[in-house]
Amino acid sequence: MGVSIVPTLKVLKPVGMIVGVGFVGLLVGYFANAAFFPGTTPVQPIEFSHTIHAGDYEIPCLYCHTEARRSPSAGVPSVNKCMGCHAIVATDSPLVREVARHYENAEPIPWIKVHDLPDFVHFPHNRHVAAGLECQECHGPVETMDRVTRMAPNEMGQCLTCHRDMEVEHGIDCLTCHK
Amino acid sequence: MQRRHEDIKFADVNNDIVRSLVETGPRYYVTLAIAVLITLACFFFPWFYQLYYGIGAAGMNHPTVWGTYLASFIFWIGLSHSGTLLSCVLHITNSEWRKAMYRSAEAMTLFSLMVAAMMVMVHVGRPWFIHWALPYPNQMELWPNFRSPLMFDVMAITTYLTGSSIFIYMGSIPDFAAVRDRTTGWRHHMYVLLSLGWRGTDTEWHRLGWAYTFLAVLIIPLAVSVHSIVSWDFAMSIVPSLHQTIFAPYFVVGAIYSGTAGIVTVMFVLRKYMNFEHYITKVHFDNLGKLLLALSLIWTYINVVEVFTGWYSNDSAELESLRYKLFGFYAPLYWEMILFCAVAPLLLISKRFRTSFVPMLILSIAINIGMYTERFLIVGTSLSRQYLPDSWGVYVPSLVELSILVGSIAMFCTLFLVFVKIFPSVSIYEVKETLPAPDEGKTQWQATH
Amino acid sequence: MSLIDDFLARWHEYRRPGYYEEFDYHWTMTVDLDRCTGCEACVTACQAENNTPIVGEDAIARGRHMQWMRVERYWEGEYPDVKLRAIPMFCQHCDAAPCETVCPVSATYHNQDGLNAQIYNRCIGTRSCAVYCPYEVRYFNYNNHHWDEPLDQQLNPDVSVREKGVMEKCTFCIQRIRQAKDAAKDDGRRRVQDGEVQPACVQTCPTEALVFGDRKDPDSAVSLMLGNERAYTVLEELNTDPSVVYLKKVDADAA
Amino acid sequence: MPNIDRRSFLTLVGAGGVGAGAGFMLSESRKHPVEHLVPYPVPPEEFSPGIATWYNSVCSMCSAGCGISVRTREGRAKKIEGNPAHPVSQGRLCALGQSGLQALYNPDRITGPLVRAGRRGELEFDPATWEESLAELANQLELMRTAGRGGGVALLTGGVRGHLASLLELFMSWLGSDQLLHYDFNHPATLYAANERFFGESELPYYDIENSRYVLSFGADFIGHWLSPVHHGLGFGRSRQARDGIRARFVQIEPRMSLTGAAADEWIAANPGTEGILALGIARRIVDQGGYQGADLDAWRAALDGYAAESVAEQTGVAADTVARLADSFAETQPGLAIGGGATGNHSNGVDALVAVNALNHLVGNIGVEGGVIFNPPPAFGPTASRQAGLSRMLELAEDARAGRIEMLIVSNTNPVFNLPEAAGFAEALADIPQIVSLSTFLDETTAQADLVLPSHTYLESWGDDAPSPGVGFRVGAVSQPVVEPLYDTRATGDIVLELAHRMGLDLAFPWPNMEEYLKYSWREVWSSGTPDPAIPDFDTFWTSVVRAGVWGDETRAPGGEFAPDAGVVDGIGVGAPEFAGAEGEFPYALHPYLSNGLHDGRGANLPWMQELPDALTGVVYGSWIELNPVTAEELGLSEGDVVAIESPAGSIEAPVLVYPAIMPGVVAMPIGQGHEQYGRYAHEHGVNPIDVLAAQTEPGTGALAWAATRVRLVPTGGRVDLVKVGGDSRELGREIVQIADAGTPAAAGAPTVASATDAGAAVGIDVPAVGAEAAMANTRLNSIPITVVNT
Repeated sequence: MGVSIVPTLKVLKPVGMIVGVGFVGLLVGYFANAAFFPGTTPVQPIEFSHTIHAGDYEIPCLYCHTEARRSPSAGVPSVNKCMGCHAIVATDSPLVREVARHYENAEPIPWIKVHDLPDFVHFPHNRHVAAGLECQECHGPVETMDRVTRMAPNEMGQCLTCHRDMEVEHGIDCLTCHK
Repeated sequence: MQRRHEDIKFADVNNDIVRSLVETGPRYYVTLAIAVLITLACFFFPWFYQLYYGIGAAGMNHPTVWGTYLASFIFWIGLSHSGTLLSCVLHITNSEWRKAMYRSAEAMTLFSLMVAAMMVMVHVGRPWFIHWALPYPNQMELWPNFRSPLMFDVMAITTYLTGSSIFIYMGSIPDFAAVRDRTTGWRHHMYVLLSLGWRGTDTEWHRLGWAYTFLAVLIIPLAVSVHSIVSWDFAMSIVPSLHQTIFAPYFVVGAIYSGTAGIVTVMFVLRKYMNFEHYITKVHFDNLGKLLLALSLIWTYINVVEVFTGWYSNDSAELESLRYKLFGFYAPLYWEMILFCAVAPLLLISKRFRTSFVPMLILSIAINIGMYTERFLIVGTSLSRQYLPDSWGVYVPSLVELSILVGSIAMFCTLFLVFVKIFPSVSIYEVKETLPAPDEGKTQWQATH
Repeated sequence: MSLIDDFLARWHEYRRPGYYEEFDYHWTMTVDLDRCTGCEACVTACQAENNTPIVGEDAIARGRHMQWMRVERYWEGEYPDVKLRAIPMFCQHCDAAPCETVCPVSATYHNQDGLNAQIYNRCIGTRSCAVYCPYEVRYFNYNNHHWDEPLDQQLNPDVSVREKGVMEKCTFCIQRIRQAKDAAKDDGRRRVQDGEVQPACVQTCPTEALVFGDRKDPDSAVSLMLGNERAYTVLEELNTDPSVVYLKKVDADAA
Repeated sequence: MPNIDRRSFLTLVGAGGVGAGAGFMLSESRKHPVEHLVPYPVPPEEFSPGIATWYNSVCSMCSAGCGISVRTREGRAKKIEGNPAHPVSQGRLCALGQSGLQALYNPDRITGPLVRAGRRGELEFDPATWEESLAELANQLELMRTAGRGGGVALLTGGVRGHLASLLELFMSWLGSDQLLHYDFNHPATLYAANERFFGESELPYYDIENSRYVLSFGADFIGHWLSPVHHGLGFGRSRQARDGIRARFVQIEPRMSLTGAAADEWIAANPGTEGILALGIARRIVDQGGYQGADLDAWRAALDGYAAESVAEQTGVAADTVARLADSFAETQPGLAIGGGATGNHSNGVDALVAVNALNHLVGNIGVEGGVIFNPPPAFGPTASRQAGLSRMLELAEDARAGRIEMLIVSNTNPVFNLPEAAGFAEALADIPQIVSLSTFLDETTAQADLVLPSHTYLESWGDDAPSPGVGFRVGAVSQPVVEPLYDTRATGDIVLELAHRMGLDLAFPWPNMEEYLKYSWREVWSSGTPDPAIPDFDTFWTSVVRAGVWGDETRAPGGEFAPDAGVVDGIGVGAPEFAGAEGEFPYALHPYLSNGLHDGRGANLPWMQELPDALTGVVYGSWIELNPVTAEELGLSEGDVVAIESPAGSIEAPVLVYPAIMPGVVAMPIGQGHEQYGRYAHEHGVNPIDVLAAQTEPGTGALAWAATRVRLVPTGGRVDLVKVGGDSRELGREIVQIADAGTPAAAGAPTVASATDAGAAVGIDVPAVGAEAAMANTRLNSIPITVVNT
């Protein structure tokens, strides 16, 4: 008498389907956003191509990002530095003319950050460069990117894995990175 | 007019209890609505404000970083104690009088544990990261700190909550089946799922009985350990007057004490408003009264020991802490606690008192007020007077805290009100066991064995 | 029996936390109370260096000041023979720190440099560390703090600004220690030399009452101070083994 | 595939859509916000993002003139520390000095020129441009100058020193005005006068606390705020625990225990205003005991005749045997040092009292010796004539104003409306001045009365220099350079003055385009005055090095030798009974105002760090209070938080009571600094200003405000407030928190003198041996890339 579960399941079916479809929708929406609008490849105010500079012409990273060698912050080159070459190189390119305009007006170019560590992280570029780390280890093959994409997640696990593999002295102590 | 307990027929039991589930008067809905409203307005609204503003919405300050949230936490954990623990103890000692009240007592355990867990969420500064207190593998390669008494707490409470849930659920399966067979519509479907296909065969009864006793034996040490562990949150610190070996038994006794008083309150309410007059009788109140009296004496003894230890230490920090508790800013609260928890329960010596319902209700509520005060004093007085006198301070709860305290009681009531409409709040089959069997004048329990 | 004897003999050892048998550095600070005047220059230095918030009058009235360094004042005697005893109080970086055992998420722990670390990101705000700390030097962010513009331009970029619900305390200016270590490595040295790193309070103390350094270096200034017969630790009976050592105040008129 | 009807299908599609939308939003919310990286178009030389740059400069928060090093990151000032190369601060800095950053980044700064729109004091201003304002002002000034009415311009500034003072002097002389006044509440005018009378020169000597073994201080809170607190603090520390086996003894004589009193070995409460008498009592005992054997012994005997122990004891309230004990130990312990100042100097008998203190130093031979009073050579630069105005000079100005002789008042970074007693009537006199121009950084009470506000830079944005006074026994000059770009549309005071001069057509007299050039020009003289150094071949190198180091010095000390006061001086020694405003019967308590540690004379009140810095002795923040001895409080039935009205002959204010264990029963004390009506959000509406109830009482010799010479009565109002303070119980309860060693404990031999974390270059011309320069340099490599020139 009424012990069987089957009638109950029949009653529950429509509700179950709605919940199930909704959940699948949630997953699809979440990953669709992550896949199609990752936000890891922002459009820069001037379409600077690393493929040309770092790839084709093999300009070393540290030539422009000089500060990475001596400062915790790698920084981006100043317009002044761009004009160091572009005063004579490719002066008729529309992009270079745009850079020149910034230079003449003494206007900085508002580059968009691609690799952005949170403010509570102490990441000294100079120490990592001195340790012989290739820029590509964290930044990916930038020399092949027309538009720079954040390849690595830049999350704590990545730091820890590397610090452990490289046997960094006290590398997994929290205070090594957290400030 | 009142039916005597012996006169109740098995069918009456079924009908009475199913009626309590199915027939719902407007009074119930009004009560539920009020409880839900108070929960929302006094618990969730201030809590959301606190989430937005920060713990600063509460009255905590520099020396007294813990406040009523933690006091409430201990209070609710304490209240949880008499339910399942008492039920287990009475079950294995075969106390017949337990059977009419244990279901609601166990429900109390469950809900006060839930409310206690909510108090943890309210208490911590960043509840959105509370999952870090659980051990799970993660990319940060971090585990919780297993040396922390708070970590023990998380484990103990989770275990106790799980154990209690299983215990109450298991005991309810035959009743779910009984209700399933007497209801229709969505209730029927719900009880189909809840009763797990119970048919009432001998094998099923046998296994249930065995498993139930087994769990009861398992839960007793667990319950004792839970409140001991809660006490370690305090006793393992080096705060003067908290760093004491007596704290574990102190907390356990206090917990059972306040829990028993809580059962008295709940039973009064059930008896009055669910029309269970003939199931919950003077016998129950008499027995619980005796238990309360014994507990109050033990509790008083431990308090005397605590005061004596402080005085005998002759240590400046301990003495000051003691002096402050007895005569300082919070002294009125201390003496109120003594009055409610040590002096007033002496009335229980009188049998007439024990068997009078309203006085018992008043006393039970007074005891729980006193016990809440005790928890508040443990947090408040000790933290206000620590080692460095220049860092002494005074803590006064804020409106948000008081509101959340009221709201937590309302939340408990809400949960309980929902419970009585889903679970048979008096155990159908075990009450039947206490009744004379239709044949041979044996109880059903005896008949099935 | 010998087993029990052995156990009792090593009791003290057993109850030590024992994260690190051997510290790499053992940062220590000494406070010469005979030099300290209680002028509180250290308090402001700390506040400027470590982005400790401006909490406002109401918050202080409610006992929620946030200065990591405070000067405690104790009066002794009655007029006219009244004396003030001032003592700077800040995180003692105990080697057997009660706060470290209680944190359920290990947001505070002892690191290999003898520092009592507080990782703000990990903190969930149970505040139990502040309860367990007998020195009352842990400060809780009861709310998010605000710097009226442009006061926020002063904030030190090397130190996180803490959000609501997080415990914070003196770090011995970990950002300066870290910088000195990086500089030492840049120079191809393995170790930081004595005097290369000064927390803000030590750096500014007008009476030079505070001395900071590595206790493991026997020639460091701080080791020299530790050898002084006036050295003591506050609340020694609690066995917390602090890394902040005070030098007794001298009472010239005491017998 | 089961049959799905249309309705179910739509329901399912809806569910899926809602789910997908929620998932999309969830993913969106987890993304990083867009952040920009904005590099310089052309970066400054040696600028590096992520690396701090240190600039050396001079602190202007009080008149001590400490050298500072300012840490900047990405063009913003982050931290101020003492300049280790500067001999005054030697790498250290007080709380107020470090808060200079909050003056720079104060949210209540004036952001551009303002012209008064409403009535005076109503704070209705219209924004203006520099061009217009300066043109009009210059025009006005030029008209007055050519019409010979230049004398109608008065220029009132704070404690200005160095070449800015010379520039102002020059400017005023070109205007033909004599009304150049410096008003600084804390200026020790009486000390100058006493030194002039006793030593024959109106200069501050160098108090060599560091090498002293006995410091007897009469009312001077030299660790708290008096003259040069940071340097005194260094001396205090080193005299106590840096010498093998030697520990100096500090005795502090004052009615209310100050920070210095609390740090001292012995605190003695003498009746207010009688400290000078006590000094003479001690002197008498020294002379009587044969401690002085000078040629003019008889003159001394005669002068000290009236100061026998008993009568001194009666007047001062200090027991006769205590006087004898102090005298004997002071004479015995060499070298020793007697210092007078604070309330002692600002009483009706202030100058006499300070002369008596000087006499003490002379009697035991502590003048011109190491560990005693050392004469400073004349300052390296700056005007010689003192323009410091006391109360009587300010009253004269007010009188001139009332008489219509002042046509224009220019006020620069001083706040007389706040810092003068209401009884002086200065604020009312302002109403009679047709034109008031304020060159203030903040909208303070005086600026609120201005018709034209030309906001000035803070010291961290401007060029300047300073010859600290008191020096350190030799000549020191320091250059103050801008450490950040100006935040707002403000200008440096010096630049405003130069600009005005140019617009007035005085280009020939003021040939310098700006303050920086003026300083460079002026420092040529300093360069040629110093000892030639082969490493510094030309002026440009010299200038670069000085700016880089922040300090220059010439270690040539003033000639020492025997000192003997003139005969007439000795005859004139004597301290009269203090005179109070208010009769003792009617006003039973002597009011002892004191400068608070953080707020100073009120200038620190707009700095939130200083407001939140617990008072060093009471722990109070954000408020005013009145300190009562426990006995007094009990007599009046008052306890902490009871509000009383403090009524003096000059006025009345209300403040809560604080029971303070270390104050004389007949004295009540109040901190100065709170009670601002203007001065920004952090200052206003906190506490009361005790200066308001002070009588306009002057020290007769100097005309300085005798701020310690007012009596008050206390009238309970029945109100109660909770004093906001940090700290709980002030008794230790035998817990041995602050442990005490007995006197037999040897001093910490070789206690370290610790280097600063910063050092942007060694000082020029001097060597500051105290600083472990080697250690400092090591850290420099990381932190400091000295940049000598910043565009202003």
